[in-house]
Formats: sequence, structure tokens, C-alpha cells
Amino acid sequence: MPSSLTSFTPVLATLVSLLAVLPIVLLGKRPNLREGATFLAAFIKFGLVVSMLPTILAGSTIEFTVWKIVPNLAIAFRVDGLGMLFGLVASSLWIVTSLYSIGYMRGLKEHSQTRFFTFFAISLSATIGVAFAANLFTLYLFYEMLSLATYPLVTHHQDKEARTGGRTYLTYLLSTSIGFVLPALIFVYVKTGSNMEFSNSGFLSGHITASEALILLLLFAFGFAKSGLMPFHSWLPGAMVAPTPVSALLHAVAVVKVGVFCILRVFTGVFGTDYLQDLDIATVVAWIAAFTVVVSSLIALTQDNLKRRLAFSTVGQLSYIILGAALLSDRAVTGSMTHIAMHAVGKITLFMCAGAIFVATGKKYISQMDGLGRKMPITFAAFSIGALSVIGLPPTGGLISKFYLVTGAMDADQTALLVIFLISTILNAAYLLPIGYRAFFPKDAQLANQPFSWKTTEEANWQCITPLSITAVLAILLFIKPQFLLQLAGLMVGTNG
Amino acid sequence: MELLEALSTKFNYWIYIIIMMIGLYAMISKNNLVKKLIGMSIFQTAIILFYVSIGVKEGATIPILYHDQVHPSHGYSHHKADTGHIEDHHPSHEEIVANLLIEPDDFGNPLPHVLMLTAIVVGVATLGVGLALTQKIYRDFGSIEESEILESIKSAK
Amino acid sequence: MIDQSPALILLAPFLLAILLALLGIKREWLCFPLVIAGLAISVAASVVTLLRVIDEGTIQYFFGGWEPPFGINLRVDGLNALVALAVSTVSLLTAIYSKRAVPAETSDKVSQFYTLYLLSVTGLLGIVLTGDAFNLYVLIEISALTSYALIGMGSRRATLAAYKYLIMGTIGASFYLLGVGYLYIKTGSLNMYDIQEQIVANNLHGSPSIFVAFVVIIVGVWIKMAFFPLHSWLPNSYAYGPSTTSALLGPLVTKVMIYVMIRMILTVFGPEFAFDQLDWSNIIVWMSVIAILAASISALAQASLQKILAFLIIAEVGYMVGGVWLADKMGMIGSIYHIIADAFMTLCVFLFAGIIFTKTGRHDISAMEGLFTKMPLTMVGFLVGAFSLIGIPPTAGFFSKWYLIQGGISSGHYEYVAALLISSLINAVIFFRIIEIAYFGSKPAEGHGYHHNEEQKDGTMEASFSMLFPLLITAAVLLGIGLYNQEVVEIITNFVSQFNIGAIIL
Amino acid sequence: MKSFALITVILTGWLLLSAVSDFPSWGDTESPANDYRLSQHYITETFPESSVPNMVTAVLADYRGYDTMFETVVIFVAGIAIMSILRRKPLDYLKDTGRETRSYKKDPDLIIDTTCRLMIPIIQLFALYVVAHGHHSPGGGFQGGVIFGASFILLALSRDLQAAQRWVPEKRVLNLAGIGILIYSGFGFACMILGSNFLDYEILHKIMPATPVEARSHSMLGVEIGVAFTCTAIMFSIYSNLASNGDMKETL
Repeated sequence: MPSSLTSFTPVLATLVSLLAVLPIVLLGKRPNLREGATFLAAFIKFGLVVSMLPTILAGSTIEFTVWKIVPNLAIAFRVDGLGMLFGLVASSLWIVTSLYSIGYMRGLKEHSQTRFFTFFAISLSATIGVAFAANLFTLYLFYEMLSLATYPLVTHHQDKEARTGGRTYLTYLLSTSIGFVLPALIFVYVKTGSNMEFSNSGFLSGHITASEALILLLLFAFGFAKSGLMPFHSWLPGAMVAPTPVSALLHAVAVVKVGVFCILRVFTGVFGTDYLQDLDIATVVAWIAAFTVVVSSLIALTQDNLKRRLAFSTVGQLSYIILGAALLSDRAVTGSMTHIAMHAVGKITLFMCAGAIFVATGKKYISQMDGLGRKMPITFAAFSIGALSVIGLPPTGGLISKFYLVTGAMDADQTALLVIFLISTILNAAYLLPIGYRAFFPKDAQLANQPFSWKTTEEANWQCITPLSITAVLAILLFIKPQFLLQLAGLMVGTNG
Repeated sequence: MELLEALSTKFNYWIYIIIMMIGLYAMISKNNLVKKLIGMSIFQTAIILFYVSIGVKEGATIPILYHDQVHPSHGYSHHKADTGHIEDHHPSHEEIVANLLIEPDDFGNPLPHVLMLTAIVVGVATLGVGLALTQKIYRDFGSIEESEILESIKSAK
Repeated sequence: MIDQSPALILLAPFLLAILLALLGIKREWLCFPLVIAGLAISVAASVVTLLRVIDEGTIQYFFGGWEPPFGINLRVDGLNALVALAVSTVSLLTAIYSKRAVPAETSDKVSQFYTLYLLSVTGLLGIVLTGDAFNLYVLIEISALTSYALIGMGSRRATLAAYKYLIMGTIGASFYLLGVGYLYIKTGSLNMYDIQEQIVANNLHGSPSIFVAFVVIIVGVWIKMAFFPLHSWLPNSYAYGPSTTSALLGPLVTKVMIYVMIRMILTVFGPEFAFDQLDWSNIIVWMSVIAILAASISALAQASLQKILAFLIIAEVGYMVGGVWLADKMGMIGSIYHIIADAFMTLCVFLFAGIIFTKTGRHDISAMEGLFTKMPLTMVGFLVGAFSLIGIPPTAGFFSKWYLIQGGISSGHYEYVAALLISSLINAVIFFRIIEIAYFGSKPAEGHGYHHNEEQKDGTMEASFSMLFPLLITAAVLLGIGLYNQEVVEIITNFVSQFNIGAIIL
Repeated sequence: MKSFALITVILTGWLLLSAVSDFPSWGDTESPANDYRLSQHYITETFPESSVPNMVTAVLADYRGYDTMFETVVIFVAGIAIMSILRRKPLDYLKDTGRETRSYKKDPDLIIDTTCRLMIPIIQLFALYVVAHGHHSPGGGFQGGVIFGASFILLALSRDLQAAQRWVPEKRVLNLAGIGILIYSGFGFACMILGSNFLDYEILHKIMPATPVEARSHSMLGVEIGVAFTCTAIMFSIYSNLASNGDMKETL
């Protein structure tokens, strides 16, 4: 283990958005100042996370123990490669999403905006808390906090649909976390008697029997239902009733990524890949994930509602990450870690585009979008780039992670799973590419023959367009310069990919 | 034979249990609220009987010292006769205690009596409150038959 | 005065109850300050006592200067110092809440109500502190008699409920008394500690009398704590009584009785007898599993908030009985911690129910429509209580579940773990149903947007300060003893490790 | 319900009977309850320690005085509880109703009236004797108080409630009951103030013309008087509330 520093920075990075709640609530009546507070907090948070990057890249970790809460168990923070990677993604995208949500919320004149930004900030704290958690207990704490803080966001509209969606959302998330994770957590605690601190080689080895390990693994995999592993995925499409910025940040990035992040942590930090390899039980999870990948891609093909199609795409993409982790080969794990970042950037672009389309035209369904590319060229250009990244085609970052995943599958000698990867990539392409294509080249001859001119465009307001352009560019940048991500992931698997 | 002996030497326990069960049966099965309270009283009285019978000692009297133990005028007057202060002398507490001879087996066990004084008081209090509640129930529902009251609650719904 | 602190805990409310009875009839305004004064002294004395216990270990206080077994003593160790503090704090908070509720709900009987209130608290505190088995009975009866009256002052249905409570309560208390008699007949002593010494010295563990005494006492206490299926008196009593009564009795009576059970098992009979020799863990843990599930499901079926809460109390009783009978150190610690945590979380939700009732005059959960905008602070308090009952970190309820589940796993009672988790989920359903109604309104608007809110923004109808303050304090306490649970658990652990229970401790 | 009750009763009875064989025989002087140092101590040491020959009184008012205080409270609670449960209208005991409404329900029966007139003072005198002589003979505060209360009940029975209320109007009842407990606990608090434990009467010799041992004896008399106050008041109160269904006008 390389050196470790003690520093308050990770705590601060977690708390900063929580502290921002106070000014946000107090400034509720003055929207500009309120949003100023949101931005300030977002930038400070990003700054704090970035400030830790050099230390982490140098191979050390940053730790801080807040206080002991249960015998031998503390609320503690520890920043390592994986946490850093996820923290970077979440905090950087928060800035972009903040801008976007201001545009979206004001564009649609939504009600209760103060509440919206308040819980937005709380959710971010929880996300970073999960990223920097040092042990399973702290992880669980922030995981639950995130479930509850996002509930008001999901049900923001407070109508019948939101009520049903919110109910599904909480039912799935709470019942799995209380029903599966909590007992698993306490079981681990009882069996090891340790502080459950994550380590690169895991800490479970030698404390439990093989059958207990399998049960635990499944409890964790299904318990962190935010990862959308089937059959506990249906909250995700249901939660799409939320306003689009919420879907974008939380359901494409924060919430679902927290789910897969937790599973990655369990695989690498709790069990340890070597131990799992010895036990030979990860294949079960791998096949469940593979099943999810294929089925969700097929479902996505049938969806006409754009946000729902993206949601099912997310379910599939998340399972890539789980699948990568379950393959246990170094390269696959690296791939799944980097895929967190790549998919986040790609998917958030797609969601923000969906939102921008809704703000500008009020259209939700793909069938209505024929020829829309001519009216909203920037949006659809960004959409196409995002789609490429999600599919894993150049010149986007998605290619990098996909490459690692596929080669990782070869390393693990899992030819069947390799085939799954390839099939699903084709499916991805099948449900994403036509949208952009038909927007620019509609079948309808009349639409197709309309001459294009910048003057006739009807883009959404600038607050919406800017962020999605930024993320689209980011997706391309990550293709050109993915090294630091790979380096962070490499810290976790022991190779310098 | 053994059973007979047990019955003859331990009859007090049998009696208390039988009485107690009569009370308990009334408390559970009676439909009339006042009868339940009567059952409760029987039930509590049985416990009092049990306690008091614990404290019984063969050949012992009530747990109050004999008068001449506490006022040992005779014993003292002989002793002090030559000084000529027979009439006036009131022996001090210490003197009495010094000469006090108490045979524990002479006196009944005082503790169960004390305890049962409490239990009696509690019984009275509970019975009183129970009767007050019954009166109020009668006032509100016009009946003290449990089934009729439940019926009227149901029909009111 | 420091030496007197254990006695002052219960004598302060006692003395003020009497003064209140004498002075308060004509001067109604005097009642409330007197109640607060008495309970505040009690809380202060409890704090002092707890600190002393942490410092010096077990404290004894001899009434009349007679050492046990001849006289009656208070015997304060880590367990009852904590419980006493919880009891006095809960009653103080409820008293603050009652400032407006009591005159509204029991007009012209204010002074009687408060007299009974203080005496009830005295009884409960006495139960917790005493070291004498018979004295415990007397105090049980005091708290019971006052409860019957406090409940009977409520609505029409409350009288009937109080009657039922009286019959059941008397059976329970009499069983306890009988058990003490059985102990007395074999040991000749009434002091709890002395009884234990006599049992060990005379090797009475195999004696049928001690066995019957144990059964009778435990069953008696079960009746008093409403352990399923002996619970039938509880739901109506708490649902129809005045709201202050529910807020006082709901959190306290059952918890104090669980304390009595633990005290009997650990101090009087000894864990070796109760757990190892009898070996009933399996049966009783299964009983508690059934209790938890049955009560939770019954709670789910109720429409009135007070009734929901009443059934939740029964479920929580199941938690603690099960936790104790896991015969495991962690289970015991969890149960004791849960006594304290549960007192506050039940208080929290009962205070909420009381506030809603005062504001809307209704008990059913549809009364909670749109409360998030109308009473935001009240809802914050309620949320903390609800989260604690569900068991969401970092509230106290999460940690008590944590310890209980830990006990369940380390003693191998997985059925108990499952029951706890299922009941957590049922609680989640119950409370999110309420939260949904409060958030969406009972009939949510069709289609997009719920702009109703914005218009009513200024129309808040927050409860008065005297009602809101205790609610928020309770919520803060829940978070506090959640986050600092280690301090609390340390005291409990010190207490529990004197005894030889089950598995090793971490 | 009946069969359920039967099963419960049989089970409970069987359980209780199962221990009978383990119990000492009737009147066994060697039984643990009678032979243990606790009982022995009360019998042999009561007089030396408190100069009271009646052990029951001494155990009641001194060794277990704390219990007895709460016993008094039980009575007090019962009185208040019954009052608060039954009373419908605003409490009108604040008005001194006795004197004005002194109208008899019916003409008093000559024989009954005269007999009671003769009996009541004697009963009351005897009650006082029972209270005061509780140290030396069977008796004490509870017994005396109940007898005293009974004298008022007899009055109410022989004439009507109003007549008895003239002597003990409700306001006075409550005050008497409260004062009774105040007397009892006053002894306790006085000990506390003087620096000893609650109800440790010995310390009271500082403010009493008595030796420490006598102080115990005198204080016992004091607390018994307190008990008698409460008992008297509450016994009558329970009767009058229950008999008039809580409105204090006519008896049932």
C-alpha cells in the first residue's frame, strides 16, 4: 500500500454542497443569488476534488476519520483511484448540469425551484460521500441518503404520474437496501469483526465459507439496486417522470453510477478479485449482468419515448460495468471503471439533448422528431456524439472503455460473454443511431427538401445548449486524452494501464 | 397417601389457587362488566390469602411484642428493690433493650402482613376506579353487558 | 444534594404532584409551571445520576437509612440510569407539548390531569430505579391506576378501552405479585439483589417454585407491555385517550415494562437460569417474530394515525422481547439501546399525531394532506421520527436495528433478522404512505404540475411553539443518540458485560 | 370466550399447582420466608431500633416506609381518578354547597337518625384511637382512616349526601387528602433537608425533643396521621362519587 495522507479535504468536498443548502433555502426568494450559491458550491466542490488529483495520481491515498459510530466502525473518508475517478465525474458534471437545470427550470417555469435546488445539492453531497467512503458502513450511509434526497426530485411534478414513479422508485431502492444490503452489511461486520475498510485485496477472505460468500455477493449485487441489475431495474424507467436535469444528472450519472460504483467497490474492495477468482462465484453475477445487457437493449429498441429509450439504454450500459467487474481480469476491471466516466459523459449529453428538445418543442417521442435536426442542429450534433460514445465508436471516449472491456473478456477466456458484448454493441447502435440520422435526414420528402439555414433554427435557450455542447466536446476529449482515467483505474488493479 | 398428606399440610395453597382460578375465570369469561370486577376482586383476594398464609407459624402469635416485654416492671422492680425507687422508675429504652429476650418463633412473620396491607389498598383502589369506569360506560352506552356495548359501537360505525 | 440525586429523580415530580393537587384547583395557571418545574428537576437529577454512575459505578440509595434487605433501596446502575433519563426527558417534552393540548382536550380537569400525569411519571421512574421487587409492584400499580384515569378522561370509546386495560393490567400486575410471592416463599427476601444471592446460595435454580415464579412474572410483565398476543388492551387505549396521554404512555409504559423484564432476567433470576437452563430462546424468539409480523401487518391495515402508531408500539415490543431472548450480548445491548431509542421515536410520532389532531381535529391519515407546505417544521420533526422507525441512518432507530440484527446474526436466529427487516419495510410503506399524502395531497392533480403549492406558500399554519418545540427537540435527540450512539452503547456494554450472556462481545 | 377462559384457567391452575409440592407446609416455622434473616430481624430488632412493639407498624412505617408512602399515593390516585373519570360538569366543589342546600331528601327516620347520631362520635373516637395506638396494638393510619371515613359514609347513608357534605365538602376532601400525603412526605423531605436520606427519621431527633430511637417512633406516629388524613378523605370521596354517579347531588 502506498503512503496515505490525512486531510480534511474529502470531508469538505462532501460537505460543501450540503452547506450550500442553507444559502439556497435562505435566498429562495431571489433566484439569481440562489443559483449563484449553487454555482459557487459546484465550483468549490470541483476545485476541491481536483486539488486532490495529483496526490492520488502519485499513488497515495487521502484519509480522514470523522468519528466512531459503532464499536470498531467509523464514518471515515478515503480517496483512492476509483473514488477519485467517480468524484471527478460527478463533481464536474454537476457544474454543467447546474447550468443546464437553470435553463430548463426557468424555461419551463417550474414550481418550487428552491426545493429542487436544495435537494439537488444534498444529492450531490451524498454522491461524493459514496465516492469517498472509506468503509462499507459509510458507503451505506450515503447510499441511503441519496435514495431519500432524490425522492423529492423524482416526484418534482407532484402529479399522479410522479406519485406512481416515486412510489416505484422508493419501493425498489429502499426495499433492496434495507432488505438485502443491510443484513449483508451486518453479516460481514459480525463475521469479520473488523471496520470493513476497503482495501485493494478485499478483507473478506478467510472469514466466510464459499456458500456464504455467494449469498453475500448476490445480496450486494441485487441490494445496490441503483445499478439497475435485472430484475430490480424497473424503477429506472419509472423515475423518468422527473424533470430532465434530474434524469440527466441523477439517473444517468449520480444515482445509477452510485449503484455500480458500490458494486465495483464490493467486488474489488470487499471481496477482492483474487478471492472471487478462487471461489469462482463471480460468473453468476456476470451472467445476470449479461442477461440484463441483452434484454434491456432489446426493450430499448421498442421504446418510442426518448427518455424511456435512454433509460433502458442506461440499464444495459450499467450492466456492462458490472459485467466488466465480474470478469475479474485486470483489463476488464479497468474497462468497467473507465466506463463509469465514459458512459456518464455520453449519457448525460443524450439526456440533456432530450431535455433541450422538450424545452424547445415540447416533443417527447422519437417518432415526432423527424427532421428536427434542421431546426436544432447543435442539439442533434451533440446527440450524435453522445450516441457514438455510448455505443463505443470513435472519435469518442466510449471506444476506450469498450476496448478494455472486450479485451478483458478475452483475458478471462469468456468467449460467450465476448459475443454478448458484440451483440449488444450492435443493438446499441440500432437504437441510438437512427434517432440522429432521422433528425437530419427525415424520410418525409417534404421535410428533407427544406433548405437548411441558421436563421430558421429554433434551439432551446443558451443555458440548455451550452452544457450539452460542453459534454459533447468532453466526450471527444476523453478519446484523445484518456490517460489520467486509465491511470486512476490502474491504481486499483495494480497495473499501469 | 402422599397426595393426602400434601393436601392436609399444604391445603392453603390449594385453596388459594382454586379461589384465584374462580376469579380469573370470571374476569375472562363474564360478559357483565361488574361481574368481571367481582372476579377481579376474588382474584386479588386469593393472592392476599396466599401471602398471609406464607407468614403463618405454628404456635406463634400476632407480631406485636408482649406487654411485659416492653414494660418489664416486674423484672425490674425486684432488681431495683433495695434502692426503693420501685414506683417512680421508668426504665430507659436502652435498659429495656438490654434485658429484652425475644424468641422469633413466638411471633408471626410481620412482613407478609405489611405487604398485604399494600395489596389490599391497591385492590380497593383498582376496584374503585373500575367501578367508576363502569359507571361512565353505563352512562355513555346505556349498558354494562360487554356484547351489547360492542354491538352498539359496531352499529354506530 | 448530590448524594440525593437518585431519590430526587422521582421525588421531585412526586412532591410537585401533591402541591399541584393542593394549589392548582383554583389556580389553573399554576399547573403548567409546576409540572415543568418538577420534571425539569427530575431531568437534572437524572443527568447528575447518570454522570455519577459513569463515574462511580452502581449507586445505592437507602430509604429510611435501612440497608437492604431490611429497607427499600434504589439501586442505580448503567441500565436504569439511562432508562430513567429517557423517561424523565420524554415526560418533560410531553409536558411542554401539553400546554395547549390539555386545556383543549380535558377542560375543567386540568389540575387533576396534571396531578395524575406527574404521579404516573413518578410511578414509572420509581419502577425504573427501585431495587426492591415488591416496591416495584406498588409503583406498577401507581402508574397503572393513573394510566387508567388518564385514558378514561378521553372520548366515549376511551372509557371502554380504559376498562379493558384495567382488567388486563390487573391480571398482569397480579401475576407479577404472585411471582414475587413465590420468590419470597423460597428465599425469604424481597430485595432483587438479595433474592439472586439467595437463589445462588441455596442452589434453588432447579426448584419448581422458582420456575413457576419466573413464568408468572414474565407472563405478567408481557401482559403489561402488550407483547403479542397479550396486546389487546393497547391499541384502543392509546388511540382514543387524550393526545397528551398517548404521548406520555405510548413511549414509556411498554418500554419501562421491558426494562422490568430485563431487570428480572438479569438481576433477579440471572441469565444462566433464564437463558441456559430454561433454553426457551427458540420458542420466544419465534413468538416475537410472529408478534413483529402480526403487529406490523395490523398497523398496515389501520386508517387512523393513532392506531397505526399503537400497533407499531406492539411491533417494537416484539423487537425488544426477541432481542433479549436471543440470549446474546449484542441482542441484549440492542434491546436496551432500543428501549431508549424507541421511547424517543414513539414520542416523536405521537407528538406529531397530537399536533395534527389539534390542528385538524382528525385522526385519519388523509388529514395530512398538503402538510409539507402548510407545516414544514412539523413535517421535518415527523420525518426524523418516521425515518427512525423505519431504520434509516443516521437516526437512532437505525442503530438499534443494527445492534439487534447483529445479535440475531451472531446467535444464528435468522428468522428474527428477517422479521426485523420485513417490519422495517412495512414501516417504510406505512410512513411513505403518510408522506405521500402530505406531499401530494390525497387526490393529486392530473397531468403536469401541481401549482397549488405556490399559491399557498404564505398560508402556513405551523403549530404553536409549545407544541413544535418538543417535537423538534425529540427529533434532535433522535439524531443525537444516533450519531453518538457509541457513548450510549458503551454505558450499556459496561452494564451488560457483568453478566454472562451468550457469545463473546466485539 | 367461555372455553378460552376455561383453557386459560386450567393451564394457569396447573402451572401454579405444579409448584405446590415445593412449598413449605402450613405453619412451618422453618420455611425460608419465616426463617430468613429478614423476618428474624424484624421480629428481634424492631423494638431495639425504633422502640415500637408492633412490628407490623414499624415495618410498614419505617423499614418499608417508602412503600407505604406510595400506598397512600395509590389511595390518593384512586380518589382523583374516580373524580376525574365520573365528573361531567365543571367541578363545582369550589362552591361551598353544603350549607345552603341543606335540604334532606326525605324525612329522616327517627330511629336510624338517632342511632347514627349516637354511633358516629364513638366511631370517630375509636378511629382516632386506632390511629394513635397503632404502635402498640393492631391498627394504624390505614385502618383508622378507613374507620373515620366510614363514619362519614354512615352519615351520608343515614341522611343523604348533602348532610355529609356539610362536614366534608369536596374541596376539603381534596385538601385533606393532599395534606395527608404532604405530612407523610414532609417527614421524608425534612430528613433530606437535615442531611440524611429520605424518610430516615433518626435525624429528626435534631428538631424533636427525643432520642434518635424515639424520633423513629414519633415520626411513625406522624406519618400514620398523614395516612389517616388521606384515607379518611378519599374513602368518603370514593363513596360519594360512586354513589352519586359523579355529580354529588343525589345518591343512587
